[in-house]
Amino acid sequence: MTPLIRIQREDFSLQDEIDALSTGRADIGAVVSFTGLCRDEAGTLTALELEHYPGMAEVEMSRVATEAVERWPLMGLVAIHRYGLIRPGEQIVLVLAASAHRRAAFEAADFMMDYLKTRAPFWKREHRADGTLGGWVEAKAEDDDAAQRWS
Amino acid sequence: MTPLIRIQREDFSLQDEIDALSTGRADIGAVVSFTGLCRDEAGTLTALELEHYPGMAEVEMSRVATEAVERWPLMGLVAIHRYGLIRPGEQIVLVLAASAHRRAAFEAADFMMDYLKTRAPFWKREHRADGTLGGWVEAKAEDDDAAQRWS
Amino acid sequence: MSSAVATAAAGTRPVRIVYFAWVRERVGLPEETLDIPADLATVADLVRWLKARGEGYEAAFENEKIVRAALDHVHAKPQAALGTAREIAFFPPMTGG
Amino acid sequence: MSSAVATAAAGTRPVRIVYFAWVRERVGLPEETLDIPADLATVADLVRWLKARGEGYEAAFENEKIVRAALDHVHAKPQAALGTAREIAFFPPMTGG
Repeated sequence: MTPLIRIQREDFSLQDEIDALSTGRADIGAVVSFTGLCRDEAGTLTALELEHYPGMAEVEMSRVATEAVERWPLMGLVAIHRYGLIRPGEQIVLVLAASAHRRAAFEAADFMMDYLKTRAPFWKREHRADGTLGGWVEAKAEDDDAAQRWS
Repeated sequence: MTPLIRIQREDFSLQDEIDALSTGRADIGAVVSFTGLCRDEAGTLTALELEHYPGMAEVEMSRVATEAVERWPLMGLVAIHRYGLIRPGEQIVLVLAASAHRRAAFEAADFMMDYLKTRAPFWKREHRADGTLGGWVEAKAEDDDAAQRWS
Repeated sequence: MSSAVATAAAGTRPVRIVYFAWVRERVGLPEETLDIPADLATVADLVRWLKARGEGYEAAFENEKIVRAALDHVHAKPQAALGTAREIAFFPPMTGG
Repeated sequence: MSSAVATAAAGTRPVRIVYFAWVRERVGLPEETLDIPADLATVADLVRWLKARGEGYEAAFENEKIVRAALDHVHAKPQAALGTAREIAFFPPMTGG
């Protein structure tokens, strides 16, 4: 099973990705999806700008996905991460994990997100509603802690 | 936040449910979905027949959902369970959990599935490819163990 | 127990009993309304009373520990008091999801 | 260490250095190709060498522990050997996802 990794400026469709994963087969019993969306932070934010390291992002996301495939019996794994200017309510990231049973699908999706958060080379900066360019979003210690759960 | 609970014979659309949950708002940062599908068990199965207890199923699913809403800061919670004859590859159950951050969404969806498995009054029986009516699917001890994680 | 026996003399009360999955198949019907003795205190008491009704019930409750019950749509353990429950359900462990 | 010093005399080697997010902003450029002394053994050695290049670098690596590095697209710790890496990246902790 080869994970599907995509890094793109354009939006994505969860339904299309699930269809691509599961149409025409009947061995999948469980699909877990995670969608990360841009929040407006109570109206103070007009956009998030996502910078990434083009050479490394795909390599690192693939590495994380390969780890997931080695740890869980998956029948499908998708990770899509957007970059560029993303408006509140828009999608930023998608992870899909498919397996025969739910435990593997849940854990693999959860693991993927924890590792994408702490290892995939993307950085968010805020564009504020008052017209100013906000600061770079700071990494959270809780994200590192979350990733530690899997080691 | 009032959870949406539906018990129905018809299929459902994950995309429609996500849209209904998130369109027009920008405070949701994370949506986790679980979709349970009918497996063909390596071609030996032509359908699963799902019997349910109409009077109790909605009450019990609502009770589980209310527990989830009390435990996690959710902005949306959906649980849909089908009954009747379901063919391999078709959807059986959907759980959606939306929150500002991913941890709550992951845990709430995971919790909902563990509890639906062990508390919602649904029973599966197999229709076999050889034309015979298979037995009722037996409950798994591992499902009880999974539900125990949350208490 | 002597007071329960005294109450029993007072008669019976009607309850709707519903069965699902293989419990339904073994009993042979999806539901029935029965006049049960008023002195049946718990779910387990009712199960023992039902088992005396015939072979189907005997087969359905062969392994009492496996069959689950609900009182008015709420899960109930064998030792739960029947109280004033009007609809009592019996079924195998759930396998939905 | 004496052998490293001996190698240094042998000269320099060119590497592409790329910067992201606020590291990029403080350094003032997204990337550059620099001839670095061949005796720089580790990521931390390179950071110290860069800091001596000017105020922007000094500001970018003010808190060395915070800045992350990658050698040819692979995360690397401060004590990691530069080896023959051709592209070296510096960036803040990731905040994607």
